[in-house]
Amino acid sequence: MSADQRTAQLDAPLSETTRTVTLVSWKSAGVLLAVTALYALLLLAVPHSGDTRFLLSQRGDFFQIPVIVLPAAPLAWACGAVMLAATAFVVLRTARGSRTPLWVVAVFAFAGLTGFLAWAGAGSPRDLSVVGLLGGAVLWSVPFVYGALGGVIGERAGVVNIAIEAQLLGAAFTAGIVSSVTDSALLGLAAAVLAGALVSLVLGLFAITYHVNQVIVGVVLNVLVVGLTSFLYSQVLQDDAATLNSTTRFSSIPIPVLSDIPVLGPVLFDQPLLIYLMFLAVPAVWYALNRTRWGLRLRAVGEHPKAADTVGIDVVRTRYNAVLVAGAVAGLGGAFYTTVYLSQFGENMTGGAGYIALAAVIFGKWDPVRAAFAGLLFGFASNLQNVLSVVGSPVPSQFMLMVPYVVTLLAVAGLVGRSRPPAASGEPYIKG
Amino acid sequence: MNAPESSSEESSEQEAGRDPSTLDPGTAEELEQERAREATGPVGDAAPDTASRLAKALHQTMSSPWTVSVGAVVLAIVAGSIMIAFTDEEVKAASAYFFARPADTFVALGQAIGGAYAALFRGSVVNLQAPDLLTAIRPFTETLNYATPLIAAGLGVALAFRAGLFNIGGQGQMLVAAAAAGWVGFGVSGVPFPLHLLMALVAGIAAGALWAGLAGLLKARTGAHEVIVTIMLNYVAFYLISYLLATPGLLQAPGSSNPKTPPTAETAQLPPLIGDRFNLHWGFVLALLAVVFVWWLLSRSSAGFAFRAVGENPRAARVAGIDTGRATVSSMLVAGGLVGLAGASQVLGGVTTGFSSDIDAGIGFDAITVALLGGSNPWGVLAAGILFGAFKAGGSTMQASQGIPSDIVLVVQSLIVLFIAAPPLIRAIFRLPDPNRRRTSKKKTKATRARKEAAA
Amino acid sequence: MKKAVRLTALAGAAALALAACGAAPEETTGSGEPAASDFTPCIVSDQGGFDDKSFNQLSYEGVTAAAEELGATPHEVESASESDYKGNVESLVAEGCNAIVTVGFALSATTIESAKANPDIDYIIIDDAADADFDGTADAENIKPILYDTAQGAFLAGYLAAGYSEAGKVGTYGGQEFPTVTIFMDGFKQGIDYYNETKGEQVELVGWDGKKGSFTGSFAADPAAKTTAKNIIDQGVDVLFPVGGPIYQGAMDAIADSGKDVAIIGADADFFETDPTTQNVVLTSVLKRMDVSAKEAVVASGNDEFDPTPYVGTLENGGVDIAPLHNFEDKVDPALWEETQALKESIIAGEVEVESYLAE
Amino acid sequence: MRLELRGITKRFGALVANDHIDLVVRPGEIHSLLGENGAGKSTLMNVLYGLYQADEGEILLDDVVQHFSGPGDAMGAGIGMVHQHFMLVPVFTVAENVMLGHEQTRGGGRLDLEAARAQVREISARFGFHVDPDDVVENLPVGVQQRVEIIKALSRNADVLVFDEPTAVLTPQETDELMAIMRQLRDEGSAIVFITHKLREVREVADRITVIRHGKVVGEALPTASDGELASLMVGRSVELTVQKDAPTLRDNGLKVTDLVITESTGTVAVDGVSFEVRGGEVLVVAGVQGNGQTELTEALLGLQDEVSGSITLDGKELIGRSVRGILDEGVGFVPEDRTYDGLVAEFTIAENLMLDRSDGPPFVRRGALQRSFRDQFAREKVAEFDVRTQGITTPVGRLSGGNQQKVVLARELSRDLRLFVAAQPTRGVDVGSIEFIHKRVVATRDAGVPVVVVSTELDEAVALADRIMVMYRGKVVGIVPADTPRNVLGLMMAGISPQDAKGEVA
Repeated sequence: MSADQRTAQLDAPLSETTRTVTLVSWKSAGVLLAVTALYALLLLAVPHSGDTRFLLSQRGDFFQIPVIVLPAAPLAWACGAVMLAATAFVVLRTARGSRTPLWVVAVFAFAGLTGFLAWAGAGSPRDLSVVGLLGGAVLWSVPFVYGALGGVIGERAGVVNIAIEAQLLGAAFTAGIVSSVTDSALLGLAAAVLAGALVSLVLGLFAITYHVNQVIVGVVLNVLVVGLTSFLYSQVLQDDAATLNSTTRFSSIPIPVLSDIPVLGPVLFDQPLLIYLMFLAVPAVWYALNRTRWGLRLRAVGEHPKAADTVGIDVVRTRYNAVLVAGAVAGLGGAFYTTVYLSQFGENMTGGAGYIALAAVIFGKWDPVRAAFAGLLFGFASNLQNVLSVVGSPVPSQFMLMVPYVVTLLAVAGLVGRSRPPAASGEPYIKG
Repeated sequence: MNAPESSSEESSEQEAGRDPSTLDPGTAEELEQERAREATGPVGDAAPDTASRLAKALHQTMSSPWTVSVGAVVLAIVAGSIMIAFTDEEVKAASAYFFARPADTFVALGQAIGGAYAALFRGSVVNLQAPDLLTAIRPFTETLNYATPLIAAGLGVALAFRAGLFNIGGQGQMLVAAAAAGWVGFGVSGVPFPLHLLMALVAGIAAGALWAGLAGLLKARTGAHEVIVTIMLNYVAFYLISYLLATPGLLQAPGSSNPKTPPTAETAQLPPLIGDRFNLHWGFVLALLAVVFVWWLLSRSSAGFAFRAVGENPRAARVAGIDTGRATVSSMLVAGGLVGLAGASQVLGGVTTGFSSDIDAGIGFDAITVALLGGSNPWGVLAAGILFGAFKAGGSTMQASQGIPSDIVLVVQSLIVLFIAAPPLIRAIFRLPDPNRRRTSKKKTKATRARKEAAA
Repeated sequence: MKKAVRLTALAGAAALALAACGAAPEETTGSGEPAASDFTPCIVSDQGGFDDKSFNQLSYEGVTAAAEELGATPHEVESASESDYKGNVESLVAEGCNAIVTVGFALSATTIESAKANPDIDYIIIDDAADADFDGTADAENIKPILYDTAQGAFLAGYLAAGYSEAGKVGTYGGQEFPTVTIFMDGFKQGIDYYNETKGEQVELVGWDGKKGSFTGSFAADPAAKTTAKNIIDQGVDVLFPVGGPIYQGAMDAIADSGKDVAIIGADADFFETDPTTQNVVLTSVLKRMDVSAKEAVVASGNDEFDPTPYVGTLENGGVDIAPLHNFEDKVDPALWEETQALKESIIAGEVEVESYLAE
Repeated sequence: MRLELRGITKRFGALVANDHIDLVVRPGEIHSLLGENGAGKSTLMNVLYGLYQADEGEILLDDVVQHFSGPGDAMGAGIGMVHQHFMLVPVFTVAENVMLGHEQTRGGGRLDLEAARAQVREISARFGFHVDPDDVVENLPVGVQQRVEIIKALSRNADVLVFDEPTAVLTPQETDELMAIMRQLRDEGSAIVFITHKLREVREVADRITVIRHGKVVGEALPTASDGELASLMVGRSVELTVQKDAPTLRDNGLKVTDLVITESTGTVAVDGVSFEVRGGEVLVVAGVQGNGQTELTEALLGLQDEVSGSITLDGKELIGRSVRGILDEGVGFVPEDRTYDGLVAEFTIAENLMLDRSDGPPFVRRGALQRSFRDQFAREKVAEFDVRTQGITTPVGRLSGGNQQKVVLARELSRDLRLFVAAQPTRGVDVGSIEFIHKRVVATRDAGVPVVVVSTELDEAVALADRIMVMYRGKVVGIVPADTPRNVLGLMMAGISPQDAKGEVA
């Protein structure tokens, strides 16, 4: 009996495969419905009349677009209608047993946002600068995106990186000093990378070598770095702020032609090096994780470390490697504070950005591209408050500031659906 | 991401003196070990001769978690000393000519570090320079005063740990608790003393419980990870309180536009415990009662049994008919209530003159370190809370008399926790013996996985 | 990796060793001046800390200067949160302080309590009336409140800014919405309104409408400070008045990034003097001379001349003022500057009224 | 390549897992390593594979002493291993799993997946594996996953192949398949180590047999040796595999399952339209290869599954939709498949574990407080009754051996008034002595008139315990047959062939 014949026999029962059905959850429909209801309630309870002035170009742009003035109330209600339609669509689909496609959520979010902006800016004499809104969102998202990339890399290798906050802050501090002393933003950036990696090294030492619970190490590291940087700030930087704490920053490099595109040009193509680097880093991390040997081994170690060990992959070394790279990437995000955005370091200046980055990791389902978009979303939400306060928003600023956190709560509670973290994430690997 | 099983398990290790061998029936080599274990007799058997018994006792002492805790504190204080030396002007000056006259540097070092720790002692235990006895013991009452919210909040975190949950939400829970207790404390009038106080306490505890319970509910219902949820709820609470404080008619003191509440009514204040001269108030007694309550809950009650079962092995708990979702929610409710007690004690005893949005004073996060240092055991939390209270009380004196920045205390505290979380590191540094010479943590990995699956 | 760690440690040690090769100083036997005074001035900050580039820092400088003049050694404590206030003030009492400066409204209650318990100690509170019972006086006799009607200075700055602005739009924003912050913004707005009234112009103010406005949420040079500034600049202003410690640094960065010609107005200290990097941007500064008044009060206490009468800084007594134009002298129409100076006299004379919660 | 182990000794603390083991495996030979669970076979192979370092002794390949500091070294030297628990990354494709650890890359560090696919296809074709390189491993049946493991080893040009308990998860037919593959590999010149405790397989495929017990080599044998000889070598005494029991006395009440469908959260239908009935006083053994829905079925009986439709009635009462607590209160006793995960809290004491399922009311709890003296007295009684070998009732249960742990679970579950007893794999990983004890208790429960459902993957156990045998395949019931059904028929049924066809095929 040849091998082929034997398998042919075996194939008969095997072909009768296990049945599967699609399970759908009503969670996303419920969340959309709730948001729509809240939105309608807002419009009814606090009606706003007048026009909203959308400004689509900046002074000095190549293409000047006149300010678009739209009547707020009709626009807001129209957006509400779109939201309702999207919700109805999702409800129908769920009833039919199919999952909610992402684009519906995107349409829903866009409509909701536009409507909200129209409502918030109604009657204000100020222009609502769309470029400022989006450009600011990109800037604000820089630490979130880099931090989230660092989080994704660490967690895909099985190490939960709660220390993103510590990496950002440590890197911001180091980049600040180095770029101040050397007058070179580039050297500052390099120092930030090292600082992020250094924090990671401590994380690795405790989490990988000593098998300490990774969440605890992360939380404690965050406190430790706040303490250390504040200590050094008050003891060292303050004494000679002119030399030690006045950083050299990257300046914007407009990309010819592209930066002249209306709206998107100034938002995407008139930015400092670090932001262009971010545009590259997101696909690069994706590529590295999914298409290279480094990424394959890293993911193997995060999913099934023992299997990796049995094919000769050094789990501990791979994890250290991943965590160091994660810290370095997060370090780039930290450099944003002192080499791009501001020209001095301030105590605890990251203000919890690391935790938002962590939320972006989960929101993005441990995928670098999704996580980066989640970071962008949070950047947008953070910036929205600032823009609206100048325009004169009717919503108290504290509630606007709450938005990213509430969005994250909704997200982890089911808006994005159940997601599966890397199987060995958070587990120390003990040989044998 | 996973709940911090290490703490809870370590504490139970310490309670049970367990030999953490593995017990996966699936892999053959473990059966091999078991077999040998049965052959060689139980691990607990003491050898008959005195010498080895002594050696064993010594080994047990040296490898006990307490030794590791002490080692961690010592190490962290050494690190603090380095930072103090770094800060001190005299040391800086003397070290510039270290090789010319090294003695100067050492004298300066001794003075700086000695002075700092003397100030720490003077500010936290007893002031020997004081004119009278009452003033002399005042620092220790200050320590207890600072320890009060730390103990209560530490218990909240510890209880959650034991139920397998990592409650990072102390900040938010304290804030909403303080807001609720404060609102009752100054907003309600005409209610006589003990009743008003009771109402305010209940309001605070309930608010903390609900805020934490929300995290528990989300975890139980949707599987949302409590670490993320509690962190997010911290921010939500902070901005919510900020809004309430900035809005006239809500929490803001009437006639003022500062984001600050009116003072707590006399009838709602926790009375001084040992006289008006001291800040120590009855909140400390409440914290002690909370310690006893948590001890009873965890080791004597059926609810605590369920919490611990869910914390150690949620799958087994579920199979045994324990409603893990309910245990998650109710353990978070109790944990939040304890943290709420901390928040209430802040505004009813600690800061009765009106408060603002930083009334949590970082205690929500310090509570994590207190719980870890205390091994998630109520009595350990009491001791750790008093230690950290001493750090706070003494830190102020260190600053006032020696000009030592308070950031050092923050660093020392976090180092303590880092070191405590890594017993092997401490053992390596102090060359202590290892109580678990065999492979230890595989079981943990398994338990973690089980927990993850149960959560999913 | 271990090797690398060792190398780093080695390099660090070598650097230390090199630095430690200096020559030892001669033994000095009592030639140094001993503490000339047994007077101990002390200061406790609010959560901002002594490096807040604002009232904590200026008050601290005042105390240090006073201590120097008195030959005393000051003690200072920074507060990390409000639950520290009580303990910190008590630590200072235990350290034997004779005068304690407390900074900010947040410390008001603690100061009153401590002052009542320690009648022998002189208390000086900055930016608060220490008047919890609203009877118009400080609640203890040994507290000296120091307050500033900065609306007067800001009024002048508003007038100047309105006249200076070519865009016809000026902006302001604050750190947090505290009365000590909004009093600047109120005065600034009144100054602009006064300018519009007298000149028949329509200069707009972005960021404060008398009730609501833009705030960064903290008194730190954090990203929010810059974003807020940037958003206001995006509205087309060419003068910006950031109120609240180091948040102006965000404005500086935002101006640099915008590439536009935007001037800033300093608050508290004369930025031209305290931060040389601002010299080409700072139009003027609204001065709030906390260093001077804190120093004077402490020195008075040290010389047993403590006077608990509240001090309210105004244009009249010089506690509040507007800084010189420095580099902007060429850019500002001399006539405008003269008008501003004349306006100052009118305010002192009571001919022009500036409204604020401190105005009589 | 000739493999030789000389005097291999491996200790874990005080215990010696391998005690001076010598072993020679020649090319073109299948050398079977026979031993009971826990005899030290896996430790030895982990030493060989570089996962553990031996304390004494040496490994030689073609008479050259080897030093393996990790699996990478062992693989490099030409040793391949097919692990008992597959060492495959579930979310990776077959090609990714095969290339992992020795990836080829193209320009820019890009993985050369095409080369890996080609290699998978090539090996797959050579042995008739029918494995698609782009399938994601977690979606593959276990039999195919095992072939991926073999491809992994072969893709590294292994000359020495170790199969560690490879048949545990296979149907008898798949086992035959594997045997054929092993022979083919042997004929191509590989040296094969076949680790097992199943006598029949050894005699079928091995060229030589080495028996180890308690970490020592206790003898060598040829495939011609009888089952009895091998068994007594392996266990050290003669073993009685049959269970003494009388004919069942059936009662009217019992468990009735009708058209049960269980869907997992992934959407997989684990149990698909299962109906059966168990009456008081009989044992129904659910047989089948692991992973065919038995686990989910037992979990559904206890209310542990969320997506369940159909009906489960116990003495006429519907159980679906009730909480675990409610079902326990109906008198269901449950021994979970994996006692470490589901049955015990390792950190808790024996006494605490014995009250784990009754922590909410009398007699263990009154007014919210634990009744500790009652608990301790109860625990002492049960420890004595179930012969749990322990220092005392305050010993954490994690310190007990597998057999004693299982006795604790049994003691707990059998100490309530039961109306249904469900035991999943009750003797897995349990020593021989405890197996006998557990079997006796199961039969005693049946004789007390309780309906008993036992899940077993061991045909021997199924036949020994059962009054009737229900075979499951892919979530469906293949058939319910009497316990005296011929083993080869049962084997075919486990591969999904209906009883009629199976009988026909056997005949």
